[in-house]
Amino acid sequence: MQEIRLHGRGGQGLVKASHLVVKTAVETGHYGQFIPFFGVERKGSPVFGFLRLGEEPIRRRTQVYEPDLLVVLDETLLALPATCAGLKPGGTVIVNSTRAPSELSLPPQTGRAVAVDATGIAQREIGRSIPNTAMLGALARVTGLVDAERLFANIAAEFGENNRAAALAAYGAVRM
Amino acid sequence: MSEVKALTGNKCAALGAALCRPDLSAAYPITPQSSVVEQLADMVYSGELDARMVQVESEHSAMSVVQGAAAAGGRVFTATSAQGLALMFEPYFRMSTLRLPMVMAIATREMTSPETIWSGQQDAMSVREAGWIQCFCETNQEILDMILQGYMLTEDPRVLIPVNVCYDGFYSSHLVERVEIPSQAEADAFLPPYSLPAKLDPRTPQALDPMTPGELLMKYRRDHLESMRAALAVIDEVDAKFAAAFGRSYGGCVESYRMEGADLAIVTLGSACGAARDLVDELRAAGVRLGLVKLRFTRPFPAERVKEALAGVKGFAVVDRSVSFGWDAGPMYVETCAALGESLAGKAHFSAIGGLGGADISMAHLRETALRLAGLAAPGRAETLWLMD
Amino acid sequence: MSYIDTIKKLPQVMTPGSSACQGCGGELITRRVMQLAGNNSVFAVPPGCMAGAGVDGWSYQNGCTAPIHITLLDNTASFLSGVSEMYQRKGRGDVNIVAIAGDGATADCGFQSLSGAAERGAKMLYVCYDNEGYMNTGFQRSSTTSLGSRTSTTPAGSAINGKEQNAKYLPLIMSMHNIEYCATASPSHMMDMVGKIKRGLECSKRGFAYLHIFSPCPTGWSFRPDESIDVARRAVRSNIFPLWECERGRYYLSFDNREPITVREFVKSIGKFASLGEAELNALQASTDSRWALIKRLCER
Amino acid sequence: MRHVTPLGNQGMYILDTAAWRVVRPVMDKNRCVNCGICLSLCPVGSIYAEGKQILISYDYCKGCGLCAAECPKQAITMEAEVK
Repeated sequence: MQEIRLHGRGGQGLVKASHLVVKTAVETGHYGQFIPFFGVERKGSPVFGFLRLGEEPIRRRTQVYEPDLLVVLDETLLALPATCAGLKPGGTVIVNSTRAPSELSLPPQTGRAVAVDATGIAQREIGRSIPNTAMLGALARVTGLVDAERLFANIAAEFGENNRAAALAAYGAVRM
Repeated sequence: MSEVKALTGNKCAALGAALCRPDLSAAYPITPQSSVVEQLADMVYSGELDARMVQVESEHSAMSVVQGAAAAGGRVFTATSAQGLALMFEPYFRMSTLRLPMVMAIATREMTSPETIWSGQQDAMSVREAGWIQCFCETNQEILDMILQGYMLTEDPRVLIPVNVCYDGFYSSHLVERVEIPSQAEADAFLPPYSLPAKLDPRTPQALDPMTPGELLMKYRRDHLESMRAALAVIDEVDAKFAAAFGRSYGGCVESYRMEGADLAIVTLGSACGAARDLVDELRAAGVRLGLVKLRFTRPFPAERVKEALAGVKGFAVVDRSVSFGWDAGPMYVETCAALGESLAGKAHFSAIGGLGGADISMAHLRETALRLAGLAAPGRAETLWLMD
Repeated sequence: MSYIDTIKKLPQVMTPGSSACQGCGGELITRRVMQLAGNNSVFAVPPGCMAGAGVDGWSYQNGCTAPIHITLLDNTASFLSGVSEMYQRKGRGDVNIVAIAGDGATADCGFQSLSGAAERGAKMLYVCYDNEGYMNTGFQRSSTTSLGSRTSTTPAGSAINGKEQNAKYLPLIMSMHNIEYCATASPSHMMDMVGKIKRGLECSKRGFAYLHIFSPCPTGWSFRPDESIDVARRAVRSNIFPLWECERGRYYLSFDNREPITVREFVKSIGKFASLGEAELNALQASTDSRWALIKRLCER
Repeated sequence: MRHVTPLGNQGMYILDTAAWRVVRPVMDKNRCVNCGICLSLCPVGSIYAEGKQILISYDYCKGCGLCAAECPKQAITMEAEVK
């Protein structure tokens, strides 16, 4: 089981995107679980959610304290101590940023850092700066735990073809 | 054919209710239950669900509207949380004492004050003397399944007591996971159409609830208590029928997980059972003989089943997501001790309280509980453990 | 057929032996509403004088010949919403869905559920018999108790003399819910009252119908039981209780009171007003006059 | 099925309200014009019609006197109940 924590801001589509990941996992015979941040979500406020993916039924329904993977939809959130708290040694961080991973202030235990300009991709492909679907493309590339094609099809069905294009672009932009 | 989807607990409650072909639903939105109402509205407004939906101005009226419809011979549904449940208490108590069958989902939430909108089971626990059957669900699949089972249970002539299907606010209501949704044909084959006679019908003119003197009232109360007791067996029967139809059994009133040869047990209910299972596996692998007793029904309280499940252990801890004021403990701890009676004497035990107001009951909390239990030297009650930080 | 022939012809639905007080306005109203609605009805009578009188039954016995339920004090309209919805669903919209409730169950703690059902246009006839207080439990004040009334919770004291506030004028509030039908009635004007009950039942097939009926209470208000109808007549003639109706937003005056009597003439012989002084009488007269002026303007074409 | 729900389905609840009466209405049929106003105003429903005739039943009459007070012809008088 892989434990993922997503950090974003209200209005970035974090919850909807996470639902699509679980949907994709379930549709392809895997298991997934997402618990949204239990807050009063307002546009711009920091939000987060807990995503689990695995090959076996996922039983625990708890918050994620020691994520294998962090998905950060807004790089300014890296400044908040809660964002990277508990990252497993050697864990992966995916950040929506125009900068190189080496320029980001990531915790020392970070194993792999991936930066993707999800906002830029979203602006190009969708015409709006909502980075969620582009970040899903990056997530699919990095985890390998979700069937990327199915995920992209689900993105297209839910958000439209231009969002699929955004996800694909981000998928391609991540250098493994 | 059933269909597999990723769904929230709230959506499962709404879909479960829809599969039971209710005549009417009435509900008032409240966090964290709101999406149940929205989902039902979607289905009714799209024509997918042929049911009346009454958009009331309060939970008090929600329960009153469904009460009227049930008295007029309808299958009805509603859902609420916390303050909503508190507001509807008056018609809520009356629903059970009128012996009108129905199913109500409760996305459990902590009671105010302090001001909160988050998870906790204090709402449902506070109304456990209101004459309803109450079951607590661990997974979203269980929520959907228990709504179907709930109608079969509540409409059974031996029971005729309304049923609460409770699940943790946010940790289940908003959690998305894999769920198998039975087809309408499968649901229809399992649950027959509503067939109980209407209490209020000009064709059979009668007074529903005349003024009743104490001696007669006591007969009705005794009957209610007897039906509660009878429900214990019906719950198991319905579970078996459900397993035959859908291949999923939940063990009736109580489920024991790895209790074979267990020295120690964690007793809990609701979503915390999932993490407890993981912990049992973890500690068993480390040589600690721990098991889990999952309380699925709190009303009727399955005293005998709990007693049997805990017969062989040296110690147990009950993890509650609510408190019992005046007992310095969680309510299910108090009731578990009461159920054990004399067999409590040789065991070490304590109450653990966690998950109030949206707080998590984490793996670490459960590990702390189990290790403390393992370390208790003497039988008897140990101090209440607060699962904080 | 004249209204008296109608009453002669229709069988009684309410028990002949109820424990309502001698000369009770509420019993007369309940009897008439039940009779006109008939046995193809579902009645709800919440706690109050009529429930106390036994209309909702005792032990294993019914207090009328039709199905009836003693609703909670505060959920009569919402309970009946559910009953009404079920009867429409069953294709039995011919069944009359009727509430008969006192002013406490209507204007006070029952008001939220009443307002909700009215706003939703729930198909029912809701009748309030307004005896201006909680008469079943010992004559306590309600929001419809009139200014200066002596009740057990607004006694005529040396510091405060009776109720200090004006009555809440519920019928107008109900008509503002844009309901199908709203009317006031008084047993002293029986032809008018019978006509309004019938109209209310008809309108309840299309939406929410509300009747607010003046219900004199010899016991709680302290007057002789044989004066009930006269008290009700004086209430209408003094404009304390104007008679009007409103159907789909159009107001009609039922009794154009061209020669009104004074409030002073209304309160005479009614014990609950015995300690009214000059100032209170003037205040009651003033509020009565302004309400009458408002009603008249609403009814102008 | 057991009688589990509180239901009044075994006959009618009827109180012997005739016992409350200390005065009884007596109708003078020479004055009565059978207009039926008393019938329409009796809270107990104790006044009935037989053909065109308006008559008083004493089975449940509580003796409130409203009929006598409202009779436009003063055809009803309240007389002491003799038991």
